[in-house]
Amino acid sequence: MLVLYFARSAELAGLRSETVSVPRQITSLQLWEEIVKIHPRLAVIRDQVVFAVQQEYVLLGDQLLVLHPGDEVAIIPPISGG
Amino acid sequence: MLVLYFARSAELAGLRSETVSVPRQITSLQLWEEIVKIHPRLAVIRDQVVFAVQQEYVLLGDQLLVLHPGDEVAIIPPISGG
Amino acid sequence: MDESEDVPKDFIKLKSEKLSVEEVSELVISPYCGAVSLFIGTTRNNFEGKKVIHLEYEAYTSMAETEIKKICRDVRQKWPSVKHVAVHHRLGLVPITEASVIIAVSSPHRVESLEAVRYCINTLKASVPIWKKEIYEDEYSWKENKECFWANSEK
Amino acid sequence: MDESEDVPKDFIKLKSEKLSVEEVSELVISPYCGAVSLFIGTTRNNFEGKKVIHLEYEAYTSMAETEIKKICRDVRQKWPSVKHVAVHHRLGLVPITEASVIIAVSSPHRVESLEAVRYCINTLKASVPIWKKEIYEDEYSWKENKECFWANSEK
Repeated sequence: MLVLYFARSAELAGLRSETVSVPRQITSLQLWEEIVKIHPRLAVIRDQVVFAVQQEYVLLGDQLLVLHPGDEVAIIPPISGG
Repeated sequence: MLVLYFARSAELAGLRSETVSVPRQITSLQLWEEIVKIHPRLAVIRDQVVFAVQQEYVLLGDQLLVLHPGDEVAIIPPISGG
Repeated sequence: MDESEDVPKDFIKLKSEKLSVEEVSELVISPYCGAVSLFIGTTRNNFEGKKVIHLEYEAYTSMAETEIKKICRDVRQKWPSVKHVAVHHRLGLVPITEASVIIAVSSPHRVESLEAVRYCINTLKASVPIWKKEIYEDEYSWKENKECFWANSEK
Repeated sequence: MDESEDVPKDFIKLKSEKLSVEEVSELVISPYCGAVSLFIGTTRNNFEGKKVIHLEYEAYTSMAETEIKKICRDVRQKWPSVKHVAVHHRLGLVPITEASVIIAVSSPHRVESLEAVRYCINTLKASVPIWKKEIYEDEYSWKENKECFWANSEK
């Protein structure tokens, strides 16, 4: 699946997007842990991010995600628009 | 003193301003009655107007006005600005 | 960044030329402010279904300016963080969709400017000696703001 | 005066060029509306006294547009008389005093447009994936809207 990084998370990960393969079914927290394995520096914003899975906000927790190839997951640090 | 007519009151009185001489001390209601004597058609808006005496709103009633030569009194129909 | 040279100002103008939202918003913008709220009153093409051709405004200009100045003073008492206030009102003929009034308020944060601009238009409608004549196809009528405390007729 | 041809529209744009209050207000003006309310978010020159050089905005653009569209839909549910809604947000560098967001709402009467424009900016700050980097003289910081429910850090 495609992982997008924004703002602070892009800085910590050092890139804006990449393709990552994960099990088709995984909780949002497990998904976060997989991503932190790839980019350990992301750990520092653990309690400040949410996911956007197919452009829907998903908290890090035990919510089960069913991911399909080509799905889009974004790391969403606290927003500051407007 | 100078009497100014606006909007509906100017239409009823048929003019925009005129000089009127009245006793130096007069209640706002008596002042109104003096003006209606000059322009009887104004009577129809009796319960819908206030005065602006030296640019301060004054209701028609028993409030005593102390008028000086050159003072400005305006007839103020219901406003509709904005 | 000496905020003192950005002294709070009131911009009050009654004029018969077309109003400009660009001009009014530029007047209140400040480097110390993160928010500008505006209200524009425009001419509608109907009143309760009756076709309106255009509006005509008349003012007791000197007193109107004084009353608007009072509103600005009240705004600054209620919302001390407000920076600039601008009130432009158009007189004479105002065609459909054109603006009869534009109010703009700037402040560091949005809450004050949003509340102040609403206060300004509400109070203006209640206390500023300006009159609106609504011209229909075959007649006209002098309008009366419901905010006007001495407008007790049903019209 | 067939109001049906003036179908309610949403105007949503994220762009890096300078925003124009004239353009945004023109978008929402309607002959059926007597009121247009606008909010402009501008870049301030300081944050708690610290000198700000400029701001930089970044967005998850496709999702941001979707979230703004949802806000417009909510506005129409809450205020059915609202006619047009426009939300323009600037991305990239935004210098001091320039606009990062302009929101405009038109409606027949002012109450709905005033309430709707406040709802729009409040909700945008809580739900639209846009990020603001504040650049100071010697450092920068990623800001966090207090409206953002997952911003629990003190920063």
